[in-house]
Amino acid sequence: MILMQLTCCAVLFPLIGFLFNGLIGRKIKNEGIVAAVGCAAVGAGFVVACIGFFRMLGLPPEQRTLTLDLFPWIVAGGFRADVALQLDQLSVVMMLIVTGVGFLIHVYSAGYMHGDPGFWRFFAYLNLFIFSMLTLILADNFLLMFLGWEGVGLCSYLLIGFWYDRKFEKGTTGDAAKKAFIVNRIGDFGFLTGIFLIYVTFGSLRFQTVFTQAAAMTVGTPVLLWITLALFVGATGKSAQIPLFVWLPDAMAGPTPVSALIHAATMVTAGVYMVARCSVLYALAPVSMGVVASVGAATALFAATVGLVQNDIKKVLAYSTISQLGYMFLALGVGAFSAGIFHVMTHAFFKALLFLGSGAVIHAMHDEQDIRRMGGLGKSLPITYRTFLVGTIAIAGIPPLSGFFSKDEILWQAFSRGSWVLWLAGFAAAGLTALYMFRLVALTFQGEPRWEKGVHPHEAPATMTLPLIVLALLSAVGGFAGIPHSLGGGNAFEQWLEPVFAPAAEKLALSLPQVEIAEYVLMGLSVAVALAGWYLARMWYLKRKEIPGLLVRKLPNAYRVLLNKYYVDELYEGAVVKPAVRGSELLLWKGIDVNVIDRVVNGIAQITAAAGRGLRLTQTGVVQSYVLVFLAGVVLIVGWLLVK
Amino acid sequence: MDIPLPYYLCLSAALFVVGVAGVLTRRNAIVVFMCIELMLNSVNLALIAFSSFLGSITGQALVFFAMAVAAAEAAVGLAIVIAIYRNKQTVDIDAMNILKW
Amino acid sequence: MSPSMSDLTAIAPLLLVAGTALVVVLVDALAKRNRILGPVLTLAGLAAAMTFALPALGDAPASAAFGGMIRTGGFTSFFTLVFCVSGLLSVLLSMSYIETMVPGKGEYYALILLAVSGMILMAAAGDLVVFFLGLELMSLSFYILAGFARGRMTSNEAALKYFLLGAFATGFLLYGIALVYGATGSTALAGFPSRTGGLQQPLLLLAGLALLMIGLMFKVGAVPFHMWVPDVYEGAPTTVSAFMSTGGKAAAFSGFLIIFTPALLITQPALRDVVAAVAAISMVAGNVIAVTQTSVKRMLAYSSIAHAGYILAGVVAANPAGSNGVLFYLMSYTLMNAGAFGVVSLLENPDGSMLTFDECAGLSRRSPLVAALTAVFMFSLAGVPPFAGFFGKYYVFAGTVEAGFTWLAIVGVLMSVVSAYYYLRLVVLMYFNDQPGGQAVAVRPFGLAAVIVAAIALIGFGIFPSILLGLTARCF
Amino acid sequence: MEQHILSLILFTPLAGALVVALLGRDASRLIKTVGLLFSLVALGLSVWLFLVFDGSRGDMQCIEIIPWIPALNVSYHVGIDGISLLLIVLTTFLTPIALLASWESVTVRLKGYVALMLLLEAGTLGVFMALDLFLFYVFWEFMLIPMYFIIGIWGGQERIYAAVKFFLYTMAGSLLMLVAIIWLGSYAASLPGGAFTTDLLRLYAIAPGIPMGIQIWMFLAFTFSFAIKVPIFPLHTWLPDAHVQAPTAGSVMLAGVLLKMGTYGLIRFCLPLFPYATFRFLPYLAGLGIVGIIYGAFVSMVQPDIKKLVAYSSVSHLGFVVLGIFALTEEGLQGSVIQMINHGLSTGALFLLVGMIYDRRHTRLIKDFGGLAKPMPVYAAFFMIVMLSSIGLPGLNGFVGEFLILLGSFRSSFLGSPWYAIVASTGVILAAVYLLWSYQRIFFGKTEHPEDQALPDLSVREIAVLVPIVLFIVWIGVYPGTFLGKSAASTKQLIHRIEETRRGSFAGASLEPGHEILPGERR
Amino acid sequence: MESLVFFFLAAFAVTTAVLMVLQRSPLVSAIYLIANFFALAALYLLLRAQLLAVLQIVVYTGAIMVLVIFVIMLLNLGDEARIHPRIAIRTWVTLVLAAGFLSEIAYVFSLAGTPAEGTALAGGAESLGTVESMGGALFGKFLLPFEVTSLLLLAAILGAVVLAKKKG
Repeated sequence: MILMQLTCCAVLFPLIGFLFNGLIGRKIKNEGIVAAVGCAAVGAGFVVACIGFFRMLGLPPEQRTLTLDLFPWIVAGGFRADVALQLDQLSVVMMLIVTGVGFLIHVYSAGYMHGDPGFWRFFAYLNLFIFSMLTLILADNFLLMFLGWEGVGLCSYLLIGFWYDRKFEKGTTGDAAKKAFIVNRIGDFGFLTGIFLIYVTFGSLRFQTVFTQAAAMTVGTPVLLWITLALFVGATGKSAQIPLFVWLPDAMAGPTPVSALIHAATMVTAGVYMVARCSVLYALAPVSMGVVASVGAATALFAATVGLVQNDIKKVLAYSTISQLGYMFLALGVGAFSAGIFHVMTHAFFKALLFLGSGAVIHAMHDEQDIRRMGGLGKSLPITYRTFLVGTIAIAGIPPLSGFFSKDEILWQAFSRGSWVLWLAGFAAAGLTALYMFRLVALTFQGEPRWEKGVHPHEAPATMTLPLIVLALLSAVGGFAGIPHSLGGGNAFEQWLEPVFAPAAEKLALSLPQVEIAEYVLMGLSVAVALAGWYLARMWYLKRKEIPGLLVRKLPNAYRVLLNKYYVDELYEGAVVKPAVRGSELLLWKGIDVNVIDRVVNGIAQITAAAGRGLRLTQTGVVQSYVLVFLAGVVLIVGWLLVK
Repeated sequence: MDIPLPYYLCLSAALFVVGVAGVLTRRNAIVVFMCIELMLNSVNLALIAFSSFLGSITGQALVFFAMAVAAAEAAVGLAIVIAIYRNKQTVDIDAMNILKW
Repeated sequence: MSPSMSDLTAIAPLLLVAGTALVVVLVDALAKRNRILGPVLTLAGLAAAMTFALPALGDAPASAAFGGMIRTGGFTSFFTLVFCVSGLLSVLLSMSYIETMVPGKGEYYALILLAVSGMILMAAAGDLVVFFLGLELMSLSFYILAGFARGRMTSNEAALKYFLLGAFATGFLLYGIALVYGATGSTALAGFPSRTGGLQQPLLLLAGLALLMIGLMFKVGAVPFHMWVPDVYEGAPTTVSAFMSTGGKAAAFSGFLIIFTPALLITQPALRDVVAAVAAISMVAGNVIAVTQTSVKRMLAYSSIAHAGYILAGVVAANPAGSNGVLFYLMSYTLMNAGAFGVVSLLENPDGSMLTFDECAGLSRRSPLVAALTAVFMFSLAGVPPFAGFFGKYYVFAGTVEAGFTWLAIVGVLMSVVSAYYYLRLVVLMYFNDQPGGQAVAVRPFGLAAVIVAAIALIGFGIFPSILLGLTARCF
Repeated sequence: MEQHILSLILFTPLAGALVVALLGRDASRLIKTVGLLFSLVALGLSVWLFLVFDGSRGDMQCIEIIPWIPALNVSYHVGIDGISLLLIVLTTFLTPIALLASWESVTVRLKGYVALMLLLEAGTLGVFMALDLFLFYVFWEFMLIPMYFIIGIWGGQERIYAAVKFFLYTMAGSLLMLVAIIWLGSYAASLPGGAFTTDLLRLYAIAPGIPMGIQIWMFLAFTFSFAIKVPIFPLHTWLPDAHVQAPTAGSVMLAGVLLKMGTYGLIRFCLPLFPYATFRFLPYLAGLGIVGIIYGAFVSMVQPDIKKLVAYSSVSHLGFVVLGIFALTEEGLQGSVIQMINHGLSTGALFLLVGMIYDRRHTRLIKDFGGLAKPMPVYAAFFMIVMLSSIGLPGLNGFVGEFLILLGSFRSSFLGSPWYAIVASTGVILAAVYLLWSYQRIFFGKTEHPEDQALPDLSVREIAVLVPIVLFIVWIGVYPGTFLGKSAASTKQLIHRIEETRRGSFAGASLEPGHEILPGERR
Repeated sequence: MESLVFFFLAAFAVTTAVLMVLQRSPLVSAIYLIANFFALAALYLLLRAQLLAVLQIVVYTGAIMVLVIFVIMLLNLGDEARIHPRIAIRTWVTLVLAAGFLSEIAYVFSLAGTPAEGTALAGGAESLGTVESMGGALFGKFLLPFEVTSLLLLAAILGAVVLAKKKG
């Protein structure tokens, strides 16, 4: 039907934009055309997504899954994977987020990247990213999804390393980009293994086939455990969960719009999407569910603690992202798939907003990112400040902004379906979130200016502020899509997604959510803890600024551990990277290759030559020694013959 | 009483081996050549012995040819020795070792 | 008994070659000044002999002449062809080369012709007596040819060493003939050696065969009877080395084939094992020692020892593939080794010093043609397709494997790798080394022509080996 | 004409070499043009071949048999199936590119160079076409000669060592194969009513009946030869030397085509001729393939020289191919076939790229570069695409091959364990590590070396060399069906045959192990 | 009687041969060799090979050995130098090898006489070695070899001429 053709076009537009900007963008000296093409390609996608959404609304829920087979991709032996698209409720939500937020960020970038020599390149990459992301979420089979999955990783790589000649922390942006790609690849290794297992188990990679077959299986089938765990490894890589989160903080080396789009709003949620997509499989593997939930909760708490002490505006947001992603997995792990996706959406709004806001700050401060050298920017950047504040409140989970609804849903589900431990972790993380986010606001926008002389912060141009405003609006009201029953809402969002997760829900034997007293209690607790965080932040960073210093002195070790992100990078460096490099060089290359194998090979040649040198000495030049050898030969041969 | 064939043959073998030993121990090229002549002669003895004991003329004819060969070899060999002597003033074969290894 | 006409036609090539030798001697004596007449006559004589040999190539069944002294037929003709080719190439190479050492020597060409006569006699022999005489005629000529550059110490020394060792080996060969004669009562090769008459003493026969074989192994230069080869090939005038290492070796192998026939070797497995062992040791020793040589000529000498080993492997096979392989190998070996020595003769210093590897450095710059030809010979010697050398090896090893001597084939191929190293070393220096300078290439149109012909033939036989294989198959 | 199309393709470069050889030494432009023209004609012919080839048939097509050496029962017997077809097209595709790549960098002895390149092409084509083991061997060895000269004359500092090592290494292996070929021929002769033959199709019929004890040795001899060529760890050490020293075009041909001869040989000969030995050894070979994947990647990672890095990466990539072959599944085999093509394209292109920068800077050490993305953005872009293809990014060609190989080995009942595939998958990570790291060091960062700052970007000729490769990189990545479809039937047939053999229903497969005869004992 | 003659001749031949080898003067060696050849000629007679016995004297002793002595005197060759101690090892090896070879051959020969033919001369042996018989053979059956010897001698002549000629 026409909608799928349109969807197909929506996928292709960014690709065309990429090709256009990538191939001839350099020749076009006009930023306007480049930006227009780039934005239009995404904007068109958003329009299609909207059309799709509304058309879908008009269909009965069971007919809302649409597919379009384009052409066979890889066919070999019994294996077949097509290039085919599938649009269903889940995809369309993701598509809306990706194209919508993406469009805003494109617009923002036109201002942010103004004057950059790589302007065309930036838009090309962004478009390629949107293309890959759309492929990821619209794929109708695992392999095509993997294509998008890798594609977004590539774009992430390209964009992190966009300013390839800049330094970043201890290394360069290139280091960060490489790290992102490689860590993602480790995850992909898991994903790929999962794909193999799926193919071996189900004989197909099509979602519909796989999930239909899986639905007929019993809970606890071992192979499903392995499949889901393998897939989850992929998800931890892409969505920066323990233990593969290390790349995301470094990914902040990229331009800020990139951080907003890729490393906050869209790509990093691909893992969430993937797990949600495979909800049936997970539902059949309770152990995996537990793993997902635990990892999510741990990551949420862990990243939040690290976020507390970071001084780089983007780093704080990065850890916050990791933390929020942890929430999403927590939700998935307890079976609250739609809550997870809901958080994906609200998070996309407010985290994009926060990043873009931070971008505006960085822009204003001429690439200064250290919040210790900011302060009091609220006056110079009123729009940025206000929108940023909206985002902060949203992420802190203070009602009625969007973050409250999604986060609260997750915490409640964690408590009711998971365990109180999971809830407690999420609860603590929620408090920490509020604390570090308001710390950020306090240090950046409030208090006294601490920047150096000669810096004159100024508000960003309209291309940048407009998206901020739009996103602030969305952050504010986005949550209303999913007002829980307990608050009198119908949880429209959950209902919308309900058919997608129905098979999983069936397996998990989930009943319809019941309104309980406990829910209100927990809701109150989480609001309270958020407010407490806000209060603490105000206390420590605006009123009594000596307290943080005091804490640092009191708990120097704890502080150092947090500041250095639990030394995970150092651990990986020391335990994996260094030994691998040294081992490869000294043991494998110079050891085995050069000193063993080649020495054996050359040794054979040398032995031959040495034998030759020795044997040629028998040729003394004296006739009689020749005769002697002759005679010896005769005696030997005749003797041997006679003995025989 | 006839002498049995093995007697002749063993004599021939003895002479042959003496010739061989001579070739190996003497250093004068001409003497070495003479030792080779002794070897050939010992073979001739064996051939004639076989010929006579088998009643076949072939052996003796072969000895005839062997003699011709020996004569020709003598001519050539001595010519070579003379050529060397002209260049090197010696016929000591241990001195002939430019070509080696 | 007076020879009939058919007897004479049977030995027509021999008569032509020997007759030409006499004519050359006479011409040399009468027309002292004319330096070109001798070689031209020689070439004509050899060519004529070849044409007379050609018609008989297809005759499979060997017929006898001179009361069984001579065998005619494909085998003889094929070898006659090989000898004439070897002779022709050597004569072409020698023209103006030999002048640089000994001016105006018609005897040289006469001796080559006499040596060819000897070779033909060996291949055509129907009786050990004839074989012995042919062998001696050839050897004698070789002794003289080796010492032909009598002003050079190296040549003298080569001649003396060759002579003493050759005469010594003759002693063993003759002893072998004597013992075989004693055991079988005859020297005729027809029905050899399983016939009545003689003492019928198996050990006597075995010892005789062993000594006979040792004599032949000496002539082919197989280890441990090879010691003369490097010194003689190095010391002799290069064109003579070319001749000795090709025609001489081929003649000795013709002896192997007519005496140690497959039938004999199969009934004497011990003997066959000895040949196999000698073949293996020859391959190993020849190739391994050749690796360390610095003189090209000496390298070729050691390599010829190794090739003797390869060809012996064909003898060991004792089956049609092996025997045909020997024939094919000999023809291709004649072409490539004559070519290789020919190239050396073109590159050598006129002062008689040995051509070292280093002197070949950068040859491809100085003389691309000669370098390219050398490369062809080297690759062919190394046994790389599509040159004829490869097919020889292939055929020989095919026979060996078929006969169950797979280990010998494996030794052979491994040693081929070693050989490739030193053959390639020359190519490396010629092509990969850009040093300018070095010896200028002598301008000898005849010599160059010989080398070119050899190279073309190698490639031709390489791509269309059937030309030769069709002939060899009908030789037995 | 259509029935002689293979010969036409085969002899076009030969004729080209001949024509080039006849041209004057100084007419360099003419020489280059003529050489390129002939290689393009061969390309055109092979495209035609590609079009007329019937991909639905798994047997040999376009067969030509002309008796060649009747005495040895050897014929000029050529023919192709889908597997050879792809490799032939790859060869004819890469040759003009290689010629064009060296358009300016080769100035000395140009005539010989062009002629040798064409000879190399012909030799390689012959290897892929030959259906007679003898003919195959002739081409196999013959192609050593031009490659040897190309490395030795136009190579780098250590070219002599590299050329000789290359030659001897390969020859050592192939000569053992020669013995095995002969053995097979005589085995055929020893069968009732048989005759000495090296005809592949006839040997296919009888080879599975070879007793196990012998089959093992045959298999080892063949595999040893091919393993050197591939190269399979630990027989790979000639490769870095040869690659580093060879001129760019030589490396392109070496990596692009010549290495494939090894894997092709495994598919064409080892599997169908010695199925039982294959079953016996496949865990080890697959294991070696995996070792190669990981080992090659690790060693590649620490190479200071870009070319050496790419060379070792070949070890890693070819490891995948080997694994895919010995998975003995259709997916794995198809993956291996397409991966051979992929490797030819991407590694060939990498060598081209390395050559281009070497032409500019006369160094290949990574540490001598930095920040090249700024002065040479087009170059950086091409390098990026090719690198990503090599890494195996979905959507580009490398992924298709690696995925199928891993999938095939994952579900291979012959390997019997998914762990082969899982361990091999780590190679996917490692490829990213070493390539990205080197990319970062070369292209990212500040342009610190003064020489780098004014480097000219790619010329039109250089772009023209790379664009076709990139097109195919994307084509295969997006729509591999064009190529997979051609080889599908052939691989299917091969795997089917092997599975039949395992089930014991294949004719001649009933000889029990232990019932062994040696060639000498036959009579 | 005949055996007595045989043993005497055999002893004489061996003795002269050994003496020839042991001598350090080439001239004396040559004399011993000539003596040896005489003994051999006598043995030939014992074997009824009359023509060859004569030829042995005429060709070998009369021609070849005279030539040898002539050359020795022409070159005025003195005694051989003492054998170098290093090479003395070679002598011992020589002796061992020679003894080995002798025992091998002797072992073979010792078996050769067992059949009837080995104990007595063949019936026609008396007339076998006469000039008539030999002439018949050489110009009959062995005509070709006989003619070939002429080539052999031609080669020898050429060689002698080429090699021994003074430089110039």
